Amino acid sequence: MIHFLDVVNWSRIWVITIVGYSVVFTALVLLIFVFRLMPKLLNLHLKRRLKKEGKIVEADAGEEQYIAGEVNAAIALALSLYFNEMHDEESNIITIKRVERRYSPWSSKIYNLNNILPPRR
Amino acid sequence: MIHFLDVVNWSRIWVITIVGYSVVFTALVLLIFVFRLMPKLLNLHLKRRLKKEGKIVEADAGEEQYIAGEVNAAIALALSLYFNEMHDEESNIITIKRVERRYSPWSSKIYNLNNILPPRR
Amino acid sequence: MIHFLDVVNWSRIWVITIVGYSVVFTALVLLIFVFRLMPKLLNLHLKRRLKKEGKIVEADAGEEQYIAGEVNAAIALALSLYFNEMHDEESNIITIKRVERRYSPWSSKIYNLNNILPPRR
Amino acid sequence: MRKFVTVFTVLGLLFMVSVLSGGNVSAQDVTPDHVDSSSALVKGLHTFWQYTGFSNVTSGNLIMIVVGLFFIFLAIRFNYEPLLLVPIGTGILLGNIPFVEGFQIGIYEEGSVLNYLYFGVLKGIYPPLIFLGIGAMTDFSSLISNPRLMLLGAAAQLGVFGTFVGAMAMGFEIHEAGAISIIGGADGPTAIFSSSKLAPHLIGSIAIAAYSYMALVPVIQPPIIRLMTTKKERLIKMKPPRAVSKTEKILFPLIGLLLTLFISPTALPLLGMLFFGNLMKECGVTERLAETARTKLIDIITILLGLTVGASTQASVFLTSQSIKIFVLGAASFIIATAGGLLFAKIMNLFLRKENKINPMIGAAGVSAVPDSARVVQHEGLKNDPSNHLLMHAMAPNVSGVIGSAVAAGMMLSFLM
Amino acid sequence: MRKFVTVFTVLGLLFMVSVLSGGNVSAQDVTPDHVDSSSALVKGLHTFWQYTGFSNVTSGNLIMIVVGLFFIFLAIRFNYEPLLLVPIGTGILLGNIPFVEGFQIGIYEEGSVLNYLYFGVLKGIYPPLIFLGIGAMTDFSSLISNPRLMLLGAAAQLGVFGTFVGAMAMGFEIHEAGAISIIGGADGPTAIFSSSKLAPHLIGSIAIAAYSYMALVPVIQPPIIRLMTTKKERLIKMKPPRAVSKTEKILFPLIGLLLTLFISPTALPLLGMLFFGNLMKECGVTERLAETARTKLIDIITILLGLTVGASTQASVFLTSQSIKIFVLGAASFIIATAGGLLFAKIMNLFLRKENKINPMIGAAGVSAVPDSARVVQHEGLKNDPSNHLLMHAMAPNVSGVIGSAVAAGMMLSFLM
Amino acid sequence: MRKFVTVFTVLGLLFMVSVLSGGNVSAQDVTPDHVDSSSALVKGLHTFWQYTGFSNVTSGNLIMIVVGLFFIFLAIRFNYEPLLLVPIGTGILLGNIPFVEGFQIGIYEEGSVLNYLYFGVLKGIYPPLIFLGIGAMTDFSSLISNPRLMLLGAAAQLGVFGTFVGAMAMGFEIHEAGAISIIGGADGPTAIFSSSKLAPHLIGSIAIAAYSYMALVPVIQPPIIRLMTTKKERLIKMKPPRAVSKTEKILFPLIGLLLTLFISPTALPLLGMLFFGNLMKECGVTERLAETARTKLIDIITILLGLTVGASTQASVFLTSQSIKIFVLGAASFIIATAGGLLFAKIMNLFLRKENKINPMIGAAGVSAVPDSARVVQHEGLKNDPSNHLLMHAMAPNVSGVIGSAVAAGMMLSFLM
Ligand code: NA
Ligand code: NA
Ligand code: NA
Repeated sequence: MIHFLDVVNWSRIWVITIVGYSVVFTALVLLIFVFRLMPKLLNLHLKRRLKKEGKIVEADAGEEQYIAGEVNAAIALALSLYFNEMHDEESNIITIKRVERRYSPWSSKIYNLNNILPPRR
Repeated sequence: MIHFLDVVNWSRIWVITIVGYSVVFTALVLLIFVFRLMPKLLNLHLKRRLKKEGKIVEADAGEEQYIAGEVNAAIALALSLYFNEMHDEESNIITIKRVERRYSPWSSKIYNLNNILPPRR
Repeated sequence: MIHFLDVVNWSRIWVITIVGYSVVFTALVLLIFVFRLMPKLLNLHLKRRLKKEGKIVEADAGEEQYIAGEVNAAIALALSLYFNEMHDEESNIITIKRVERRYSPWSSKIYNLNNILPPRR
Repeated sequence: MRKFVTVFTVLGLLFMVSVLSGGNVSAQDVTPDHVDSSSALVKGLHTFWQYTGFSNVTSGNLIMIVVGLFFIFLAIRFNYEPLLLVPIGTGILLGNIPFVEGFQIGIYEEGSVLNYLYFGVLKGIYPPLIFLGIGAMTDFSSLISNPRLMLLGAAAQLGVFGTFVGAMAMGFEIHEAGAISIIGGADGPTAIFSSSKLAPHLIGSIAIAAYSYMALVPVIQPPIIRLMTTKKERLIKMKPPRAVSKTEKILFPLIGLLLTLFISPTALPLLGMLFFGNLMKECGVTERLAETARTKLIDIITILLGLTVGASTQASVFLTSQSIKIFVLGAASFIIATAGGLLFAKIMNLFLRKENKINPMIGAAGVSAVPDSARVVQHEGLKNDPSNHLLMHAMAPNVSGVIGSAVAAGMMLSFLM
Repeated sequence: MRKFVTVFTVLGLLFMVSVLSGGNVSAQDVTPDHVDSSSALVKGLHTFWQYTGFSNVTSGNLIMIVVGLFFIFLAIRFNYEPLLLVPIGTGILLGNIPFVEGFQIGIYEEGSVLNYLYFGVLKGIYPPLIFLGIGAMTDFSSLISNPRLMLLGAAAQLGVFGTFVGAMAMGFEIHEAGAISIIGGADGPTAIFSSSKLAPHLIGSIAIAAYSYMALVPVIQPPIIRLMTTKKERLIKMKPPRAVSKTEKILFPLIGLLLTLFISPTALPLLGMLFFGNLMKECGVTERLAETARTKLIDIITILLGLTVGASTQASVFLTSQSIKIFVLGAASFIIATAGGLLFAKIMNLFLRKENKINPMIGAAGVSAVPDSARVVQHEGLKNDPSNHLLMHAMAPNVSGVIGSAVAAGMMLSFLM
Repeated sequence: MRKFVTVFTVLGLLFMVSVLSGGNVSAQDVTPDHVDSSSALVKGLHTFWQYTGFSNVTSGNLIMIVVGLFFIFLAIRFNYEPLLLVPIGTGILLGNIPFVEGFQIGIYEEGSVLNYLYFGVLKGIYPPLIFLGIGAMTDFSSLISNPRLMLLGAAAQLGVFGTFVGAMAMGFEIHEAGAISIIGGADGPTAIFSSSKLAPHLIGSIAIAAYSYMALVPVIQPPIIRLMTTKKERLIKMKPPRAVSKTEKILFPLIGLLLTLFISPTALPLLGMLFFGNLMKECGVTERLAETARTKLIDIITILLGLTVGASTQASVFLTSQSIKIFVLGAASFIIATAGGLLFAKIMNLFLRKENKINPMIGAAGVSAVPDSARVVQHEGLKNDPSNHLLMHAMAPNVSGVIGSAVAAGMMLSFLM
């Protein structure tokens, strides 16, 4: 806190910033490079193996498979349903019914009830 | 152990005893106080909200709901059944049937069996 | 590593080897002894108790029960099926369908999905 | 009947221990000092023999092994607190395998595995984690619906303070007396936590005493209940408890945490964790964490705690006249606590209108040996009137007894640490 | 609406904190120095009183207790990150129970239970274990099928480096600035890990800031998205992602681990564990271990991490002008990160053919507040075109943002440790 | 066929290691000493470069990374011990990411996360916890019903003592030789535990050797079995095992614990935990604890143990001529152990009546690579007579082999610690 702006070695700050940001990009660009290459390599491998085994390499084997838009939408919908916050609004529901289940500061017996009773809800 | 009764500072002992016991009571009395008050506060809040929303506050909304005696008894019965010790008396049952399931001092494969086989019993 | 063969106290080595190997045998022989004796002791106990309770001790109560050979075979077969390595061969199956389930580096909400969704196969 | 046999066996055994050991057990080292065997092999066998348990066994070890086996027997045969007595019993066996020092075997040897695992006991780390799990499995509804029954949980802490005075009278040092007194709280984790802070050398004795008597609650309490209540009192039927809303159940741990800890901050590790666990259970949005806390986490800690507490009863450390005295004080503390709860319930009845009168038997549940003391009350209630179910009413003093003992332990720590 | 109220309440509260505390909160010790009470009992009561929270409470404690309760309220009422805010909120309560030192209560007191549990935070042990679980629950398919979207996760790290410069400008020491900057990564464990290495005294403030803003992502991001994108851009539909084979999914963690760690070895504890967890998940032969890592293990660590990080906000340590500045920087960092992602997406579009153009809104998901920022994008997408589901596309920058911030944190550690 | 390829690849790789590394791998530091770059940016890039793995990589690192990838490949492709080889393999990768010291990255650097997690290996804490889980998942019925087959588990410990003599002959120091010998026990946790006590610097090599050969049991054992038994012997059918009562199963761990530990107290951490786990499983009243011990607890420990043991193979420490020798000794030990079991079974047959004769192949299961060596026996049995199921008979020597190696390890510790 006793550092003042004019004391700070700003060139160092900028170096860290620029080098750091660049490296993050480099790392992910390298990953991109590898993963753009991979399907081709794996496919090549597959083709070769199929050839060896005497099977006919179909023309469309090399094409990438895409997930249809409707499937996409259906999934997204299902997910958004799950992701939705479902608030249990306050309701004076009788909750005393499981009063003594599961409790045991020192007693070990009640631990076992969890195994016997059906799971909570 | 080398302390003798007449060396012990008994006034201190009694102070700890009396203050300690009183404080335990104080703590729980405060909790009692809060929790006797709470249903009234929550109820008040509920009434106000209902009023705001234009709904009719029914006469019996303020009454506390009690759990009926029979329900109480049924629950207690069910519980006492669960709480009962159920001893498996010795019975020369053939137990060798799962001889080699689950075992593995160093082998990792068998760990996975637990995921495949149905749970024990 | 600077120890040479002629410097090593070989008599000590042989003592450890012989005593060690013998002790392993001793330990397991003692266990064998106890567990050959045990069924007889337990059986004796059982007979005595049955007598006390006025029940007729059947002649074959003392005989050991053996697991029939066919049962044995059936169990072994079932086990060998389980033990078999089941390799999932590479198959270009669409796996993107659960893209966003379960993920959360810092978000806590998604943790809960595991409780809602059916367990992963 | 069976239960009386059990009690007498326990007491007989304890008496035997004191007689046999005479307060200090000496090692029966059967190994001669010099062995002039010329053969290296005989020497090797001799070295091996010196390290065996057979060579180093003491009568103390044998006594403790019998005690350990007896604990395991009680757990399996009579289902007395099996989740605690099986690990503790096995721990006693492991702690009393005779050994030569220097091989990192014993629980008190630095670098041994048991010693590392014992760290969580010695530093009071395990008990709060147990309380976290307990909070996550406890339903405080009965207590929220009938708060005045909490007083019974406070009254039963007479066991704690009575034992404190008793321990001082029996000549214990004041910190030791404070630690011993918490046996009267009938809460294993609370007793272990307090001992770890006030008198670490007594952890084993205090824990074993506490767990033993808690396992024997169904044997100890009924006669006291019958002695201190009239037939008419035992027949009192109580009003069914009020239903509790979700908001109340969420507010309970928050208010409880702040209120009790402002009064007794030294109880923070115990009560903080208890109420934290309960909040996770009741808030409805962290069920996943509560589930882990009340299953796998508490299981792991229970295994480690039980095993190491058991192993800490190594005969050379455990078999002392102190341990005997602690067992005597423990028995007294359970009796006093039960009596305290019963008596206070009777006093409360003097001030209550007829329709609100409480059945004084539920006072016995204030000792907080949850849920066994509540079950004892239910049992006694049914004996007197087969339609009088007291279990739910007894749960309120029962769980408040846990809070009460933690506050009491906090007070002891405040005054003595 | 409700959400705006929330934001304003948070900001108002923070302002109040700074005004009330005035930068340094002084203890309001109400206890007089000498009490000439002759009676021992009064003396005892006095001793008791001295140790209570009521006697030692400071305005700072009260402020923090309100903050803790507010966190818990947000979690329960609005479901904002409940698994994190409930433990952290309760931790704040526990950390601000007023106490007298010397009783092993406080998280900064050696020998206290909280202090032992805090060890895992202080030494950076918990965050990698959280990452292990995260790896075991994350599906990287979206990223593998469309690798170029990873660039958006890199671009959003502008938040990190922008905050670094900002923190220096606001007068923080360079190591502190490095630790604070990681708030811009929008990853709790990464931020805590970096702080533990660079500026352990700021762990509490940094963690609280990071988690607060992450909880508020659904409030912070939408206006920025709308400000920085045109209606036409928001309507862009993207090509459905390619299906991913099992082999690719197994190779991903292995290649990712080697590549990123060769570039930034200091990120090893975080990225090593993340990819290890993912390998266990995807390899198909260790499902049992992956299941444990993503359920019980991560739950236990989440409980301990949340509770102790919360407790580390003890008012006497936490309520400083530094904390206020860190909160301001945190808000800025989230805005910069979001803008960085959006901007880069727009730049990328300049170089892409028409059918390959990306919807720039998914750039906002690069901040990696998984999965909330992806949900925000999905939400905004549906608002503009109810048939445009962007969730899956947004997951790629979202998870690559996690890797990006870990690499960025590794860089900070390399330069500053 | 596939399996032979695997074996040859492993051996070839190991040979390559020794050739390439020449006993001591030197760092190929590509960084020049002085960089006279005037620009601060270039200096910054240079600093960054100095810390990358690319700049510090050694041929040793690369070799070990290939080994790690190969382990993971074996686990996924051939399902060889995946729960162990995946964590160990990933650990090898993490341990061989090249780094500059001083950033708390490496497993041998104080303060690093890996170093903290390695503590449980170094102090021998993880192996007993693994044994706890193993006890809780093992059914000892086959052994109880046919106790004399335990002798085969004892006989196979020839592998341990033979390796001990061999290690001495190859010039190892006596404590090192003791640690190495336990590879012959074919029990990972036992080998790691013994190494941690006798020769901590060899933990990595010993563990890797033990797990490698255990994974290769299906490749190593069949030829030895065929070599040492006649066709006629391989056709012997055995009497079905006797049924076992619940009482016997409860008494087994108790008697086993007391008996074996009185004989060899130094085996307490291993055998005590093994029998404790088994008691929890069989006693019928602690199923909850047993379930946790054999699932989540053992999973967590397996993850941590595997990862850190793998990481302990940091090339600079691991790639020595010692490691090569240990691998050679390991191969020998598995062969000796198998032969020992087979031979003793043939000797036993000399003293048994015709109807009681045992199939000598089950002697091979005495090495205790459970359950793989038992499966090998079953497999070989079926090859000779498709109706001869030996699996259950082979389980008895198999599990007694575990007890046998733990006793043998205890003896080594008694003599050498
Ligand atoms: Na109590
Ligand atoms: Na990020
Ligand atoms: Na073995």
